[in-house]
Amino acid sequence: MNEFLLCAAGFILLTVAAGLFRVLRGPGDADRMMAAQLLGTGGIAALLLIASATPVAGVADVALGLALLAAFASVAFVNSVGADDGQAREADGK
Amino acid sequence: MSGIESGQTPNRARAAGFRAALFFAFWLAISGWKAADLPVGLMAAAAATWASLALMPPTGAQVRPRALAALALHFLRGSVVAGFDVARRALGRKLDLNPGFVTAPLRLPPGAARDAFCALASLAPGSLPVEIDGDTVLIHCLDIKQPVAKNLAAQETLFMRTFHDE
Amino acid sequence: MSVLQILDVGLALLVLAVAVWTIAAREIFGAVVGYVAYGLLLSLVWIRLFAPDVALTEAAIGSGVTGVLLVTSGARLKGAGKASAAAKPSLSLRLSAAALSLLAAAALAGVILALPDPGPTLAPEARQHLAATGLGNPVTAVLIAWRSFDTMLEKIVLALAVVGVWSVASDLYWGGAPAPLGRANPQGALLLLEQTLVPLGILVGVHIFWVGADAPGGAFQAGAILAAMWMIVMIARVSEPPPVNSRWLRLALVAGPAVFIVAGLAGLGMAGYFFAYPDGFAKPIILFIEAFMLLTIAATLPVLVAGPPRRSFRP
Amino acid sequence: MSVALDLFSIVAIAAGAFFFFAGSVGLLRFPDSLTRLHALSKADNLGLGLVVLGLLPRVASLLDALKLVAIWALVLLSGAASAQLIGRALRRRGGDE
Repeated sequence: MNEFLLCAAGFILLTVAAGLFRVLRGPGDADRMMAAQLLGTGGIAALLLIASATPVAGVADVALGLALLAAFASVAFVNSVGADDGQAREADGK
Repeated sequence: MSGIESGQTPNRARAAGFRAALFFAFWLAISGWKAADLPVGLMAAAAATWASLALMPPTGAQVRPRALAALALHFLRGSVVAGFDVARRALGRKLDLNPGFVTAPLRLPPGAARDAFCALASLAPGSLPVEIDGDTVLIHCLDIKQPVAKNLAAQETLFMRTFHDE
Repeated sequence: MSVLQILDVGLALLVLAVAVWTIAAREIFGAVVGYVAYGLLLSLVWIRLFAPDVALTEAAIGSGVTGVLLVTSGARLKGAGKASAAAKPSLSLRLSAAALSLLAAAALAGVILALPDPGPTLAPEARQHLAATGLGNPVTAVLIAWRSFDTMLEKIVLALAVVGVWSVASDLYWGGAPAPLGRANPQGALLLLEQTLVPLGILVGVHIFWVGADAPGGAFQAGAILAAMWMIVMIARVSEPPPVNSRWLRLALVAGPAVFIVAGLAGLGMAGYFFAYPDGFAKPIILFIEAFMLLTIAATLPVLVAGPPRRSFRP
Repeated sequence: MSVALDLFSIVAIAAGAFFFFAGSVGLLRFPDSLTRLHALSKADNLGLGLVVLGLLPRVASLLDALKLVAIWALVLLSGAASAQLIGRALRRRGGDE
């Protein structure tokens, strides 16, 4: 059973790594962001699977932290693109 | 938002109690129920309740538990269908896509409830709300031949039945 | 090779590939996303190395504070990128930089290959004396009991970093507030995220702080999570970065190191030397110090992200 | 009983892995950013949900099970919100990709 869990973790990592190919290709920054998001979800899945096969204390808390912060990079991305619309730059001292 | 001004205190107290109970339950789920940890859990739940009340003032909306269960079931089923839908389109020999935008009216007033509904709608098959303009929502669809607007209206009815004002 | 070994080798190769990509990427934003992905994979690696404390730090810092910092700066640099791209360094400069990097890498490889096997370790000793601290997590014991001086100095470094960032401010704005983190009119999805994540994040943060005494976790990881929660409130424009001369902010920034120093001095008075914890009181004192460190870390990291003051004190 | 539970775990986790695969294929094959966003937000949330479902019979206590479900719920919330955020950012730039 443990072998199966590890294989599943490896397979999921492999597929999301293939998705990371989007990071290389883009074409847009949004696509790159999506690849990071995909890796986040897949990474949590792989983490839980590995932890179930090779018990380490506290893995659930690591996964909890990752899940809690999963949207942060996307939030920062959306917040910063088109910041030159003028609204966020109001106080840039210009 | 409506309903805050009238009878604020009892509403607020009830909302605070309800949320504190929810947050304490979440604490128990992530931290366990050892007696020595409970005071810390209560303090954490109090802090979370304070933050929640500050960030999302209570509106006096009520939750119907049975309707909530129905809503949860509906969206779980929806997200399974959505997953299969994407898998079928992605793995087919020829990409079966007919993407486009659809606008749909929203009956929910602006506010937390509407935001939550849009988040749920983004899990539904083939639809992704991208922009809210006044009382209409712009939805990106994988297949514009699907009755996306009709489904959305049905989901909204379900949602409004679950969270209703007094 | 067993399945586990194949997985480990694959993970290591993946981390290396992402690292190479991050360095070689021509697009700033590609490199930033590569680095975020790299951090995520690293926390998987730390779990495989049975170091959940480090994995938790990597997860909390990497996807929270550094993620936001890098993505934001990446987008800003991209906006300003055209001008800097023209000033490409000369060939000789680039060659010498490459030679220096190669030298550093070779030196590191040499040191690692020359390490004795098994490596020198104090781990058994740490485990043996763990009971004296009343703690269950040896990492926390090392950080706050046995190497407390180092940990205190680290927190002072954090305070110095804030001083460094603030000192970039122009005189005109001194005492004022940094620029808002977010854009005006945040959209519904961001508000929803902020309204639901922040209370849950407080619960997770307190939990990770509290279990840190006996299990993986602790003040730094919890502080990083709470810092991320404060940041998302500021990105949603529900609150603004406080002015740098706010008394509360400054108290929060120095509380951790100050309490640490006071505890050290108290040890000098009560048990004979600096940072000695009286018998039987080690655990409560350590938790007391950690609580203030949590506050300081949660306040410091967002202040570093917000940057120097850009708005005058009284507009 | 344990064989049945193992079988359940295997089926659920394999299904979860399948949806991760489908999501990645969608991310690589779909023609424009907004449709790729659908592939991302729908397939991998379901994939993680199925992996969590498959791991539930293997946990030591009810507590650990609740924690796994909490992790999935947080990912679901983050995924739904960031899909909308990225979707609007793409729309705002006029779907130039």
